[in-house]
Amino acid sequence: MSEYREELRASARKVVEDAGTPASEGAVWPVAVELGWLLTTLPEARGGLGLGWGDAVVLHEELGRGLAGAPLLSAALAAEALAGAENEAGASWLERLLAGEPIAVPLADGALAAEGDGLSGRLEAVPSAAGACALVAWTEGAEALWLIPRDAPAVAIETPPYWDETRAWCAVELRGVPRSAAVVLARGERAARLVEALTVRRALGIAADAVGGGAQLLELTLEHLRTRRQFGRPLALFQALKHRVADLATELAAAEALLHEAAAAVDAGRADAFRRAWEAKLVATAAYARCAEEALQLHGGIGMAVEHPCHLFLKRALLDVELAGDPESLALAVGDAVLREAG
Amino acid sequence: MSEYREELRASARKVVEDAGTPASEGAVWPVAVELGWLLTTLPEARGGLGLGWGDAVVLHEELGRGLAGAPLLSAALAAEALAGAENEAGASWLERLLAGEPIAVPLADGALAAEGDGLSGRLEAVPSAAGACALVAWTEGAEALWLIPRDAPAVAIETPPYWDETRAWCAVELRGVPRSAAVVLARGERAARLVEALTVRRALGIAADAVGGGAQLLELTLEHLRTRRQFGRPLALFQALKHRVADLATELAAAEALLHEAAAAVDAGRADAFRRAWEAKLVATAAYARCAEEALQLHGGIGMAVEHPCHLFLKRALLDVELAGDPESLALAVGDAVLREAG
Amino acid sequence: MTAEELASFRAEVRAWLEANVPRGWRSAMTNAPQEAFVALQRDWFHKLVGAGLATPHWPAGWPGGGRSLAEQKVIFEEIARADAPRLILYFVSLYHAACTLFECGTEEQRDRYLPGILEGAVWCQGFSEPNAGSDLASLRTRAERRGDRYLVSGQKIWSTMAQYADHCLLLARTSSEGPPQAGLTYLLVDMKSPGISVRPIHQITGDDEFAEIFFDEVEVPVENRVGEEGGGWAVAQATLASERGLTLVELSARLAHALPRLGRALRERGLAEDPGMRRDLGRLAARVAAARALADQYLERRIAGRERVGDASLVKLHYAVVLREFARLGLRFGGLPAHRDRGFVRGATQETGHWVLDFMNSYNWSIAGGSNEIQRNIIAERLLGMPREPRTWRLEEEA
Amino acid sequence: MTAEELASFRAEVRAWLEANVPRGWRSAMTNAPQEAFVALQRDWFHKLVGAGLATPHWPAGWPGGGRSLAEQKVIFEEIARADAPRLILYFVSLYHAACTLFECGTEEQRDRYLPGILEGAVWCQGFSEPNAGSDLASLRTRAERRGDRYLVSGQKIWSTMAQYADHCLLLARTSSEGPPQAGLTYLLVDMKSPGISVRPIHQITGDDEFAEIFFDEVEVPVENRVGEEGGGWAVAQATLASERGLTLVELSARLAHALPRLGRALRERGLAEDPGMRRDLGRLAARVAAARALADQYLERRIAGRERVGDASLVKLHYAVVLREFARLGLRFGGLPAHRDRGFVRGATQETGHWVLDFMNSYNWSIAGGSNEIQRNIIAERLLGMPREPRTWRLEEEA
Repeated sequence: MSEYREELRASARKVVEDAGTPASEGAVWPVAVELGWLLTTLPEARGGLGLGWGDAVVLHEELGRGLAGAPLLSAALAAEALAGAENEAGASWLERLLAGEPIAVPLADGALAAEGDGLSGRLEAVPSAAGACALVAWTEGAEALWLIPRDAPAVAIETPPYWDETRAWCAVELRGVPRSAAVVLARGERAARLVEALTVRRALGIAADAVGGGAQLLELTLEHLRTRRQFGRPLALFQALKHRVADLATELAAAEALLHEAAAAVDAGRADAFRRAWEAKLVATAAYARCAEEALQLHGGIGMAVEHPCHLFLKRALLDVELAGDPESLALAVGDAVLREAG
Repeated sequence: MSEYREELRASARKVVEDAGTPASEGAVWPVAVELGWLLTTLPEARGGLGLGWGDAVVLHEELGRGLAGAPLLSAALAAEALAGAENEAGASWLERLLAGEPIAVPLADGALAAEGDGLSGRLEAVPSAAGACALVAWTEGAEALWLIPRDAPAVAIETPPYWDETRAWCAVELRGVPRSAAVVLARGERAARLVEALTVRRALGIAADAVGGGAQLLELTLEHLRTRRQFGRPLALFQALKHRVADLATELAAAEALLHEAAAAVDAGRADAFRRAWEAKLVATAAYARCAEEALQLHGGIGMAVEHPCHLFLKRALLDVELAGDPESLALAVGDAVLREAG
Repeated sequence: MTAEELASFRAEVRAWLEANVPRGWRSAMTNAPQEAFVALQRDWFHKLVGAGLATPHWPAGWPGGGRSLAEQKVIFEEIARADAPRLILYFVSLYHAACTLFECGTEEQRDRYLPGILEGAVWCQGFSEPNAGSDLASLRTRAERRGDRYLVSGQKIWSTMAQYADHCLLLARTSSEGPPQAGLTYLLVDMKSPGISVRPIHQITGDDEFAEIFFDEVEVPVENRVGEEGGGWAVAQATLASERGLTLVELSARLAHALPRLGRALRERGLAEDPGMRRDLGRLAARVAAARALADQYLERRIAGRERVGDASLVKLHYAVVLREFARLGLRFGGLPAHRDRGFVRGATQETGHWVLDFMNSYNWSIAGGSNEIQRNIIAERLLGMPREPRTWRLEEEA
Repeated sequence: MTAEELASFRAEVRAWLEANVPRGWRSAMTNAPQEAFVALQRDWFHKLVGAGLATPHWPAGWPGGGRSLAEQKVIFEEIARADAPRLILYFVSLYHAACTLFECGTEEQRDRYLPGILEGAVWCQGFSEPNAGSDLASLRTRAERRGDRYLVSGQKIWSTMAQYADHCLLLARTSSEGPPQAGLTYLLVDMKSPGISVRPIHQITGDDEFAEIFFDEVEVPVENRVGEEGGGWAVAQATLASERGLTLVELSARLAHALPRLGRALRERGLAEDPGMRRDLGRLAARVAAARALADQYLERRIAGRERVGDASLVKLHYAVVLREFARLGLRFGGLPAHRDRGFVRGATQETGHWVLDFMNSYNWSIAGGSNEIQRNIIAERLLGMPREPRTWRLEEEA
């Protein structure tokens, strides 16, 4: 494990803890820009640190821990897209991003089509799109990767009432945005490769959010069990509850191990990187959701009141399950990979 | 609840308990014939008691409790088929059955076809076929219901090595049995109705086996927890284990309630009888399998030795899941019924 | 009542409900303000009382009263089948308050309060406290006797719709001597008494159907005590047993009637052709059928006088577990769109088809009214004969 | 060793295994008699020893010894990848016995026993007892000191292949004073000593790879004691820690390599087009990947010296849980035909594709070597800091 990785973790934890839970976008984003977190996975040739996702996921774990609202995953994906663009098409936008102007990337699979002269479609689960300077998205089938400036014509941004309020969720509706107003970052084979890279990394980012959030929620729950008393003794003395938190810790530990294994596979460009990323996302978000479901039960009534942060983790956990690839489709893709191995 | 039902339960429990666990076919079958258990659901016009499956399932619960090997479910189904046959075709066979000669009915869906002049196919999970005087089975699509005498030509009986050895499982291979050697019990609409009646009752019978077996296995497990000590105290004092047996008791109680509800629906000829029977079978066999899985864990090493009866319950429980209709197909049928309601 | 009479009673109830259930109440109550909901509850309450369907469990002689448990079961089943609004605002009045008065109240108390209930007085329950959870014996709200009054101070929580209540069923501590249950006393408190303040709890669902009640030296006349001083525990048991399993008969029936909502969710997401999804729907339907059969069987047992200690826990635990499974499948079928659906149906149950909301509301059954964990203890110890944990069991450093 | 060197070592091991793993051993061992299995184990053992692949964990200077944990991990991974037979008959000799001798034995003991191990002496382990379960401190087999000998009487159980063993690692009680662990002493016992009898246990799978050992006043020379009298508990901990997580690296890798067997089961039952089944296969594959990553991460931690107390329990519990999930899915995919498949592969693991057998064998991991319940206690108390249950906790009537 690189030393940088541990430093990054410590630094991120401090920033996020100082920002409170949930760590607001306003408190985290400027510090993240200042500390150069956006440079983590950016190639050195682009002025970045050229580190891998093995390091980047540590950052996203810490953001998950603090329920951070800053769109750093989206920014990291945008940077990846801009750095990989053909013809330096994205260079000036990369500069704006690194200077602290968010560029939004959808965290769910949307439906974007290039029809006639314009780009049309609806993109869901786009974090912080309202405050972004641009949007990076791809047409269906990964035919082309586009950057659409926020102020391009026919771009409408909505803020649907997501139950998870820790992140600034937007939907972007493109109603025939003129091609001339958008930037083509890549087409054809290059677009396909870039989109693959983005979806795999998006899965790692959400898995990391889940691993971090789950770990923090487990800690809150352990603390509750240690302090809350019932029938004259702390809840932590009830063996049935001890066994349940032991199971949660086990699931989270396995999810964390798989996340790092998947990130290493992605960094090494291994042939099984895809499958590992889908598996990591499935396992991590399932573990987070289970942890959140159990945590609410173990907290009893107190967790049902908005004052307690339990529900913020729950809503984020349940949403994470649906992000970065529909879980049913990912499970099917993994199952089919096994079937292919079965010959 | 009828008084007869409670008497039947007490009588069956005594017979089965006297026969030991597992209660052998030889110890139970003659007593069952003697006590008139075969008459339970037979119409009064046929010399039976004309009771419903609400009563019959009680019997099968008790047989399940004692892991009984006697083919009473098969016999009850055969009696149903013979009593419902057209043209009194089955009358003489019904007499033989009531006199104590078993007639076997497959407890899994087989593949029987009438091709040219003969009946061909393989029937799996036919209990005690080797000692039966005949077999009752239906061609695919429920076109016709047949009785095939044991000594008809081209009937081969095998005894595949089922893990569940508490019942005398056979496979029957029909290699072109001449139609003339077999008896048509019903055709067309009547066959369809009879086959429906048989499959629904078969599901109730297996569900009852599961409910009874699960209840008995839970009792064995509770006894183990009460007597076995670890770390200086009885296992029964460990809350984590107490909660697990509480969950098993809950699942079994629900399975039992649904079984009786389904049997009542069948007896009343309610429109939802099918769905209730499939549901009861799914729930009961799942509860039994879960109970068996947990019981083996809660027994620790001792359950892994053949001397202990734990494994007999386990193997029977796992097999029950697969009998009386493949569970995947039954779940699909229930799901589709819900979808139809959804309009 | 014979089976035929029961069937004809059912037909009657069904016909009345078909004619009287407020049309379109679900859409009217979706994202409606609390006040609109209270208005709907009032109307529906008066209609039901008028039809004699709100008080079948009251003794004969009272309007609508004197119905057998079997008839009561029919009413609850038909209410579920008709998808009528749940009478949330009046449940404590009609069941908890009325049954407590019938079973343990004085004649004066009955005369004073019961007619008011029929006229629409709202009661709330003041049992739970912060930090007490499922351990009612550890309650700390104090009632000190001062001549012919008690002075009550303390805090109650999770009181359903207390902000609308006229009266409160209060369990308070009058002594800290002896075993913890022994010092509890049961009082009827006028919610307009000076010193009472009510604060709605902002729930994680966005709802505020529960409230906290603060008591600051609230005076309660001694004649408002139910039972003896120190005898409150037994009275509270009567209160809690008052619905006799009918609620779970209703709720599990509602769950069964709500299954098609899951089917529609599958259709909406284009997944209705997927055999895996359809099987999972079928498996859940089987579980729901079992929950319903268990609740029905329990009531039949009560009717037949064959209830065993712990049976009620089986029903509640199983319902809570299956309800959670229902909610989980809803989340799965609902997918991403469910997360931006903040639709909110007041007066409905935990299977409104707004899946994230339903998931959260399912905890009302796994935590409240004795958590799943408490039910498991009861089942293991009372029904299965596992030994109880020693009362002296403490942390080593405390021992 | 650099990453490149490790990669080249891996290539070397892989090539050797490809050339040497006995062809068709799975079919040869299916329903084979125990003797044929023992013969296969012997041959394979001598081949591995000859290639230096059986003793990488032995100190430098010994044949094959002096390999780093990272190299040992490579060997185990490649053995899993090559689907080689598991070296069940010799595992106790190579790991438990050898490591105990290296860590706690005297020079005389090492000289006397270690060469024999390389030549194929079989050792078994005598720790578990009937009625002791996971509670090793409660052992009752007694060793009484008589001059320069101990006289051992008692019964051991679940000893792997003890019927073939030349020696036994025995944990026996020399004193009943003080805390229960304190009275245990560790002895090396010649299995040909008078007074020893071995009875294979008929397992529910039809196998008899475990045995009971009965000791009736068996004489054991004092020089066969490892560590001090009463110091057996600590020595036994060294024995149990000897494989250092390598087994679960191997087993979880084997589980991952066995996933296609589930795919083939789907194909055989004509269900490979069903999206529900394929998704369930994918979900399990993800769980297996997690189990493998966790086992690998644990070994990396040991290599880096960053292991925490309780980490080993996370790995074992998770593997046992996922293994059961694997076996359950096998049962589901196998359906009815699986129930008449009594095929039995000796020397394989718990994922042979004979699904009922595999299901039962999965309990070898949830019960033996510290049950899942014990692992949960350890995780809760040692890793998560939950308080321990008081030692004085007894039934009330006993208290």
